[in-house]
Amino acid sequence: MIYREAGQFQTTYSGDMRIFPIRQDRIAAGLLLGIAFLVVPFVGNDYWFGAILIPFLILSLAALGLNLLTGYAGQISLGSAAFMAVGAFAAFNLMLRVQGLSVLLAFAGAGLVAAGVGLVFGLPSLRIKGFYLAVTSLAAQFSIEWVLTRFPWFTNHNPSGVISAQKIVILGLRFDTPVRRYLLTLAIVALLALAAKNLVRSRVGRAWMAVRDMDVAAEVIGIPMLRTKLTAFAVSSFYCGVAGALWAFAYLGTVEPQAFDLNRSFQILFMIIIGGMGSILGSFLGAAFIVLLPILLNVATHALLPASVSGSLTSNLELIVFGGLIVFFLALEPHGLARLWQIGKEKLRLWPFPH
Amino acid sequence: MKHAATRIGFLALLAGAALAPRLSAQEQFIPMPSYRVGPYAAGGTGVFGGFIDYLDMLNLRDKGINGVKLTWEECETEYKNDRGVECYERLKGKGPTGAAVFNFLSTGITYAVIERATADKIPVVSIGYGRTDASDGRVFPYVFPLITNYWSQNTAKIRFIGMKEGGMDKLKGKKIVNLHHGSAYGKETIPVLDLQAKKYGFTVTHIEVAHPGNEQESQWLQIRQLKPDWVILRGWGVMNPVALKTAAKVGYPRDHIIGVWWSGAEEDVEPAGEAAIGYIAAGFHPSGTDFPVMKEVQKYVYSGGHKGNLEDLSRFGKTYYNRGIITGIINTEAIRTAQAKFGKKPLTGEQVRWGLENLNIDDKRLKELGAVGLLQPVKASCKDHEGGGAIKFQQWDGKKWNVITDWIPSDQSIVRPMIEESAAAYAREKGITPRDCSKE
Amino acid sequence: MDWSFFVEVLVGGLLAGVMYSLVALGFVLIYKASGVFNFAQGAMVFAAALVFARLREKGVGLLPAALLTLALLVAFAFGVEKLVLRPLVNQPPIALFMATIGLAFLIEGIAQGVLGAQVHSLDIGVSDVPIQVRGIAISKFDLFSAGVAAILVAALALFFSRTRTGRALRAVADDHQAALAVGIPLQRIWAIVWSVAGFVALVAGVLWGCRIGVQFSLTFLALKALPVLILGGFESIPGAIVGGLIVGASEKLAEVYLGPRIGSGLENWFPYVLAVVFLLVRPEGLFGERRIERV
Amino acid sequence: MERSERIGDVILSVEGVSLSFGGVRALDDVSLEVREREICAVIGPNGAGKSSLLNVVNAVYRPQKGVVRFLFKGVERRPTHPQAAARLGIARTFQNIALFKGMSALDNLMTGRYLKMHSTLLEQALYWGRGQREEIRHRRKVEEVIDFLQIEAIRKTPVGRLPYGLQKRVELGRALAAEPRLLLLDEPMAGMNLEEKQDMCRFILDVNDQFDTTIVLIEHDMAVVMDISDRVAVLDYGRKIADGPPDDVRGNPKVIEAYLGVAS
Repeated sequence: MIYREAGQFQTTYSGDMRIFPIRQDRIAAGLLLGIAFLVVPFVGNDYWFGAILIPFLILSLAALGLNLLTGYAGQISLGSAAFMAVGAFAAFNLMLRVQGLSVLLAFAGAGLVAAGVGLVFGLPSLRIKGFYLAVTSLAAQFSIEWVLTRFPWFTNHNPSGVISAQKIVILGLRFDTPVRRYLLTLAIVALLALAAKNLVRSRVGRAWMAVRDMDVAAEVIGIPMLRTKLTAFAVSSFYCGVAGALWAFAYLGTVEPQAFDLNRSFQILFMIIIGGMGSILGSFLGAAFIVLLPILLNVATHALLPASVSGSLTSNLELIVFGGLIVFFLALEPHGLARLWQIGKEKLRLWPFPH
Repeated sequence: MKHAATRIGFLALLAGAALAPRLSAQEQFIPMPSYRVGPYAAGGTGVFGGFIDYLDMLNLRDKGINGVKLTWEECETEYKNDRGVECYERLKGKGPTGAAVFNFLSTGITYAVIERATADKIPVVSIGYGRTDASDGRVFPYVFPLITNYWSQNTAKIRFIGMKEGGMDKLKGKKIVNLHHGSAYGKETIPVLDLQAKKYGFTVTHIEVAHPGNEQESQWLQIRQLKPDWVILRGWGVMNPVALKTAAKVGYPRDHIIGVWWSGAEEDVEPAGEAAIGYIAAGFHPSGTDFPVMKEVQKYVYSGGHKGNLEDLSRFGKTYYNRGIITGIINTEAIRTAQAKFGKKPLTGEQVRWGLENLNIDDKRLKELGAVGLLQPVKASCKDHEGGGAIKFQQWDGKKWNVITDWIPSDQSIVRPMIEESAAAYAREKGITPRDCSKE
Repeated sequence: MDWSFFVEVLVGGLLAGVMYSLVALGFVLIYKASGVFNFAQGAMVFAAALVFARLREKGVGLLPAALLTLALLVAFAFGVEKLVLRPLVNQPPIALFMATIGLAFLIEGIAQGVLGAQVHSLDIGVSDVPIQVRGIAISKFDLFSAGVAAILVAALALFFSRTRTGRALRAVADDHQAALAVGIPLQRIWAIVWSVAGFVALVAGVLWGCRIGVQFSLTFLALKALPVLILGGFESIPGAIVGGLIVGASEKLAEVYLGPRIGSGLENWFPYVLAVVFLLVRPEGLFGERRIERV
Repeated sequence: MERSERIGDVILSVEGVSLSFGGVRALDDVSLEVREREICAVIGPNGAGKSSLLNVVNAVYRPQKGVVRFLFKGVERRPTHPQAAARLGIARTFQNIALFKGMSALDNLMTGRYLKMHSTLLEQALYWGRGQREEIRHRRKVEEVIDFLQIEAIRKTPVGRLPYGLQKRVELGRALAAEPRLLLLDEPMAGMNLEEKQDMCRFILDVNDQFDTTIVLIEHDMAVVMDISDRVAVLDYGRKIADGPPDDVRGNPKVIEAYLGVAS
């Protein structure tokens, strides 16, 4: 199918304001979702669901959350993992302490709790700007991690400070197989991604970008600084919180606060930088790059190198190649994979005529 | 730097590399979810080096176990839970009969795979780490924290201190500081210590060191103020040498610092240099090369042009390496036991599980294995997945570890009830009905 | 309250702070000249220390080992400029930041791949025994490190004010055109800055290596440098020093006097909370220059 | 002639405003009255305090002395914050363009309507029912502005990529999208070529009589100022030295000495 928008005219604003104004894009997106929901469950296996797709989707969600805050609202954060932790432990405790609470409600609750915490740590953003703002998120990162290990109440007094998530049962349907957990995760992530897309193309999204691009002008237009920034922090934390809950419930089953340490926060930040700041698609591309590439490299080295090659060497080779690829892709397109994809599409649109 | 040279050679060799050989029917696959990069690489390379070399030795010496060749594949976990789970899922199906048994050398990953492994019917062995209450085999049929767990170790340690003081009754009124890593692992022994403090009437102060612990000025100044009789060092990675150095700085006697076995490797003391001399650490196995089994490995794996898994031969016989050797012994003995019941063929994880549960390495068997003194007798059962529990204590003299005690048994009268209580709680949380071992 | 103990904690903290500053300096240098937050600084400290330690084990003398390592770092700096910075010139700083992350992976992989993952001990002949000053024990090694840090800062100050290159570097910090006017190509300057940062990394790596052993955890030192930078401001060398002292002292005092009350192990986050409070009062950091928003 | 009849009562009165940064005096006891539907130009040499005056008017700067009062429909307001000023219906453009570089021209204009939109976060997240209807309704409004300014072709272009003249036009559009009562233009024609200037003049005049918008503009180009503005105020070193119809000001000796003299 060739990629052409020739002959497609938008006759209504609602038509022009769709997420995918171009027909081919709509079809492609539809196909992708169709495959993800209807085909993958039948062709995939436990390894793919349990070890690749679920973590990929969850981290994409977290990256999406951070992208709303950093990519759209321009507020840098190095503490996304802490809010995942809040989500995970909130969901666990909600399930534990509220009798007969539905898992989905627990997830939503987890998101809201995380949003609340996010609000608090967002407050300094009114005064502290730019890279210095990172410090507040670092404070969040370390203090939250500390609090969760410090007070046994959060882990229901587990001697090793680990929580093991409750079973996922929705309307009597048990989500105990990898494929079911995959479908649940996919559904949640797809919905939240759609919501994110809607937010960034409406009033609040424009307000975020305005604050990001030129805060004085935004203020003169009448956009309230604090409220807009705090909304960004809350929504972003909500996404991270839900992601954290899924990490505990749909993926690992057991988590400790250390599972959400600074490295995780950085990992998520890398995702949005590599994927593309201020791009929903970029969050997913970035997650794919950061999560899947190392695994791919690990598989590749074991398949390619003879068994005689020492394990230490292969492991370090993976690191080296990974680092090299990061630099390479940035040199290729500093604005991230999403931009690369966009440019590719524009080229395709004009093809075969260069101008 | 010869190794450097060869390594650089390999770096270049990546492109034109051959494909790995396929697996054939008479092979038993053992997955190797190792970590060879990152802050804990020293431990990962050492233990998995010994593990792999032992299997290699069995293959070369007696064609595997009863003619069943042992095969393995490594998978880099980077000591991260999610990477570990990925490795588990990737390797669990490999080989003609699937993965026989998993060893992750990581408490976090072990926790993360318990439910998966139980569902997949693949045993998970965690020697000296992992989920303590999994020692209750009735609730955790597929998890084996063999030889000894953290709580057992801790009771043995208090006994050792009692010995030093001249009797457990002498512990009354003594002051002990528990300097622990600020992680789930670090906090795990707090309850068992508090319990013993009550029982023996000593006071215990828990002081946390924030990860990674490369600065402990304040903690040790506090300790100097407290003037404790003993300091238990529950360290992790870089925290250990720093603790010893800082102890020296504030002038706390090293021979009154007692480390856990994750603070008791050469890597933990050598960086501290002088400051580490006299420091005592617990261990469920000694270091050193003067055991027949080590000679065997040396003979078959590191001679005749055959290259073992270690890049740096100086690590042969070091603590981590020996821990790998005994990991190899435990795993392969379990497979051997299982073969006796299910036949001399590649076995499924479920069959190996039976082997682990009925594992019985007595003194006679230890002699045959040439591991007397390296490994304590281990006898697991449906009820008890620990099967050992005794500790040896060794002291660092600046060059090497010297064993200064015989096997000191743990105090199961304290540990077992805690384990059963904790396991029962887990069973309730998960809706598991514990097995009735009389029916096994 | 026991004052001599308080003083001891304070001094210990200040000396620890100097050690943090050593790491922070490397960040400041590169940020000053190229506006890049160099995530790879921690990895550079690790790699430098590892190379140095391995050379020492091979029996190479102190100075030769240092010089060899330095040569390697300089070569590395020029390589980085050519392969990483040049393609990304005039790109958003976040992209450069990410590139340095890729760099960090590269360095860690190569260092561990070529030199192995074992822990190495390092000894430069300065023992870490306490000496008594009015009944207060102070580590000889810490004093030595403090001295080295002082010399280093002085040297850098001279380098920046006296030498032509140094002045050019300052010019770059202000604006790139000016630098061109001075007549030194930007590329060269960046390569030089990275070399200097490499040198600082070597000093920090050796001193820390003696303290905690040469091992991967040296890369974590970057974390300790972060609050120092945020307090001191990314562009200021004196800022890095003062910031280090504040962080070191405050976290130690907090751990000793707050820890027992609200729970120990708060060292990790206390500096950041402090930094937040501080920034609320002075958003541009301790030494960062105040920017007036023109409309 | 009927222009003068259109001009209504005073809606903005700046009274004895003084403003200084540190030691530097930007405004010194400046008073100015602007009447409804008036086009009032503020001129003066560089650094005379023109931009500062605008920033005081929409409360970006707080003056040390004096007050700024708005009298819309007889009700008096004294905004203390730019947002408050915006809510009163004051919009402005900036001397050096302050567009939202990352967004398309269309989104910049849509952002201009921020205060006019009210759907909740949830409605926007769902983009369904009220949320969507609101977006479409305001899109329609914005499209009117787009047609008015003849920038249909660049609707979806990221403003960063647009040429200078068009960026100025989009910024004007963003201000107009807010349907302001009072429009503050800071050098709307700076750096434009002749025909761009002519277009801009036409837009300003059209805005004034199609939407009855009161306009205060800062401009250097005398010719332009003289033929579009109803009244001209002259600042020099932060002080107002003249205020009146263009012709009077042109004749004012103080102005000639302080400003035009320098210019010619």
